[in-house]
Amino acid sequence: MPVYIRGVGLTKVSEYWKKSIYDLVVEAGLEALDSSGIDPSEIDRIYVANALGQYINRQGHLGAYVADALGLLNTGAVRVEGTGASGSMAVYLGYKDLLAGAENILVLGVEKMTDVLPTHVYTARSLAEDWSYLTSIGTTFEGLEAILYRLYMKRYNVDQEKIAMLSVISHSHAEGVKHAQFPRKINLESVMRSPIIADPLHLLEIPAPCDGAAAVVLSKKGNVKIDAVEMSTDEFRVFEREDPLWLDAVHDSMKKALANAKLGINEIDFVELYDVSTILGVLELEAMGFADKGKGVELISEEMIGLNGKIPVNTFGGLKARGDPMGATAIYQIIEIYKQLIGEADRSQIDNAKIGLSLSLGGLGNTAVISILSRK
Amino acid sequence: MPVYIRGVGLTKVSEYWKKSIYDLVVEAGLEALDSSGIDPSEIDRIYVANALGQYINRQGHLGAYVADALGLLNTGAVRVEGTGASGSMAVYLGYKDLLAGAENILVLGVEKMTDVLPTHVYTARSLAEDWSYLTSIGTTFEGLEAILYRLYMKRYNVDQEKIAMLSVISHSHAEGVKHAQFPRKINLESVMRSPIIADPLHLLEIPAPCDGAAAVVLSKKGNVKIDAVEMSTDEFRVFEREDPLWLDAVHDSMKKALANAKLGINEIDFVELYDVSTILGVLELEAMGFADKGKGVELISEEMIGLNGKIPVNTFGGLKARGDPMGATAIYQIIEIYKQLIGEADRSQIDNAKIGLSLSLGGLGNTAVISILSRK
Amino acid sequence: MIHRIPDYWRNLPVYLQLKGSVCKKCGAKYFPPRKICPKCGSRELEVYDLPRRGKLLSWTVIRYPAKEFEKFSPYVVGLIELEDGVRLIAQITDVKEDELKFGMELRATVRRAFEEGEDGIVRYTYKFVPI
Amino acid sequence: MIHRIPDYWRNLPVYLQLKGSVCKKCGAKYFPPRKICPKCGSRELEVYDLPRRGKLLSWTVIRYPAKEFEKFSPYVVGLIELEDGVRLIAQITDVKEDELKFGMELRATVRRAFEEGEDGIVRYTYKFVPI
Ligand SMILES: [Zn+2]
Ligand SMILES: [Zn+2]
Repeated sequence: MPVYIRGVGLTKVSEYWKKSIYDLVVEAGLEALDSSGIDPSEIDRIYVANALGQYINRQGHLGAYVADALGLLNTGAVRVEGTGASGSMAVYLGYKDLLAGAENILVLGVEKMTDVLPTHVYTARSLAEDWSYLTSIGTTFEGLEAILYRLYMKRYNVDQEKIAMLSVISHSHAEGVKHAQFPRKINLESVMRSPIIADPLHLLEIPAPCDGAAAVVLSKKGNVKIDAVEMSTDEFRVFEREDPLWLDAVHDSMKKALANAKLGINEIDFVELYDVSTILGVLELEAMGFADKGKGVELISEEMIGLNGKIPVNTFGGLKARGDPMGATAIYQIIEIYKQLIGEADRSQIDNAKIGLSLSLGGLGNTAVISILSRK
Repeated sequence: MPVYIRGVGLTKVSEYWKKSIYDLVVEAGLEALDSSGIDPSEIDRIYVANALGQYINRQGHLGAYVADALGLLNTGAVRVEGTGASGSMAVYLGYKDLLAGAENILVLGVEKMTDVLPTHVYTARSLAEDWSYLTSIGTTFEGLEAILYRLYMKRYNVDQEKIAMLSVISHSHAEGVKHAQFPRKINLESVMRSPIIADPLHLLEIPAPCDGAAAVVLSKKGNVKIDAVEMSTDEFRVFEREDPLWLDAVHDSMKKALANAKLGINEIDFVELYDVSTILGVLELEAMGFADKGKGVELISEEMIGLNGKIPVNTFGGLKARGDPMGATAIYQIIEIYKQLIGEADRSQIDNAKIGLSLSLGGLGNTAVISILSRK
Repeated sequence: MIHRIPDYWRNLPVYLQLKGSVCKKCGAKYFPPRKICPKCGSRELEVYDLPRRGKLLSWTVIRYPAKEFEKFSPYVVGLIELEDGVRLIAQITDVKEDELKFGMELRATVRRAFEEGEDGIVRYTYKFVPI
Repeated sequence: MIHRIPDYWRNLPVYLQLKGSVCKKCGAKYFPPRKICPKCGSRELEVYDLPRRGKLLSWTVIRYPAKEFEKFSPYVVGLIELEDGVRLIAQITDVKEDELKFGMELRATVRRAFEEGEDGIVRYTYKFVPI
């Protein structure tokens, strides 16, 4: 029994000083419900993805919170947390709930980070990693990315510019995108001149703190089909992995998802990466199988991953330019694939979009989730 | 296609200064896996219930964390948070995942509260409630319970002793229970003389901070069947409800669960309440339909809810005496029902245990989950 | 201590002026203001000024508060029904514990809620006092 | 700031003495110590003393740390491979940034990690220094 996306809704990713979690939830939730054409009372369950609310906003229990905000009482509602992968986990749960007999499921992701200083956001991101042996000894999430970055450049003898270029390409795809946090081009020089967060990682190679909410209605009817949602995990501490530059959870979830969807990797028309940094984007392309080990960097060009490239990537700007409201990010990705597949991607539209794939990560690939969607 | 409980594991509920989340997870997880008789590699997915880790332990992403701790890499793993209802939500998700085609699911709940001072635990409990209009103006979770308590006594003209008695009965059921935090009797006088947390609520009417982990393996084979797991929500802020003493999410999830299991309330042999305070236990009995409004207090006697009573309640001590390691609590409840149904409840064993029911709450009934299990 | 200034600032009109919302379709009234009416599903609600008087339905004395309220403990928190039937929970101040009574008349005022952290950022909110 | 003293205290043997674990069945070695071997599933692992020397595989300079590390910023964190092949991540100290080299020899030492909150509770941990 196929499961479809029947309605979608999102807020622009931004810094919303005047909007609360409540405001964002209502905006995205109602848009998704309205576009689905079903009555809110027909929603069987609500899955809410949120990464940082208990730390940043002192607000937990967002399942019931969202149900209440949308005026949907007596509804089952569950909050899911897998840091950056929260949103795709929520889609996974909604998908399974439908397969188990539900009729209509609302999946909503929300994150409100900008109520606190950026230093707290950096700290919050590290909740995804081991407290006792990474965070509490002074390691940040960005620091871990930077260590992998330097290792990659050394092992494969690659210039940083070739990796940082992913940020430039992603930004070019976000130009004019209404829901993007940074809907404008940037050049490589400005990336390389931006402040260093953790050497060699620059500020313009990672997402900025932001807020946003996105929602999809899953149903037995619709115009975009879910072909597969598959999850996998890896060693929780990156330093323990046989090769720290190999994202095995990405590799494993990709393998499972393609098998489940009965597709070959060449049949994927475009990809939404989880570019929580430029270097992670490169490692993801390798682990997914789009490039050999050490060769992912060769894909980072307009010809390869541009909107008219061989395998378009981050068609609305990815985490860097569309923005990364953590718990909601994977749902933005799903909605972007939806828009491509129904031909409503505006300036980001690629030709012949029939099958789209998104990847999301929890931590440094501690979790990976692959979703594959296709036009009905 | 029926879903069964195939293996269970738990730690004693206690204050574990020498054990970490890792230690607790491994202890409960391995016991559940071993008792199920299936090979760990046959686990398709792991659902991890945890309420407070991001706030208290600075550790999020517990899905992947638990998979790693158990040595199960390349497994799908999801953390679920619905405060006190986290554990039963995780059971719900595992149940649906099996109905959607999975073979074996590990559901694990863990909470490690005693690494911080009790004041932080009280604060953490209030994450379940609205930050902007309750917590940030000075209301605690226990304070809300206390307000309902006073209202109940006034409206129904009831003495506090009659309500506080629930704590005494629960403790008497925990006597000698190996996994209980407080395996001993207490008397009504000591309850009424214990310090007041929030007038009129006494310290010995609510659970104490504690740690624990519990796990169940769900499968297509087993000796205890899941008849229903149903969730519902209510207005998120208790003061908005038409009657703040009526737990409508409890009422609604009970109705759905009985319908789903094709059972009448009289067919339920025993009940695990979510006695996050004595007064909540009373309100739950009313909302579930075991007593009329204002009459729940009449059930609080050995004759009615004792182990040999009409409808035995909290057969291993409930939240007060077995303990309330929040994210794990609902899984302890499920395991206790399992033990009753297979006749391995030791001193807590009731006669003719064929159908058991557990209730868990997120916040003050913002969420309610009812699970019904039966002997195969 | 993490400061959440924007959250406080967004809620200031509600904290200082007690705003609710009323459903234009079914007339249901809400505090805090809502954008969707749970009773009828309508999205046409408008903000209105809540009555600033009400009566006490129940109360407690908080003795183990969250960290930022420790210096104010013990303090009274009550469930209040405003004159138009809308309910809320608020601190009750300028009153001795043994003076509290079911049904007692109260009025809203603005007081200090708490100070955040070392920097001593002060937050204000509604509290109720006897009339 | 929430103190997590028991967590620190539990990990002290590992922090101060660098303990790992080795699988008695397949010989795999782990840091931090594990109770189950992900490679072979064995539960027979024993704690052992890790070598206190290793070489630098990669590193970074943390410029935007968590609150409790702000006063130490910037500082160096590196990926280190110990003499028996076990890897870990640790702060590298007593070294200038431009002296850091791939493969450089390091040894473990115990240093202050950070001070928690106003009460100034001091935590110690392993850090590595050049040999
Ligand atoms: Zn209405
Ligand atoms: Zn081994």
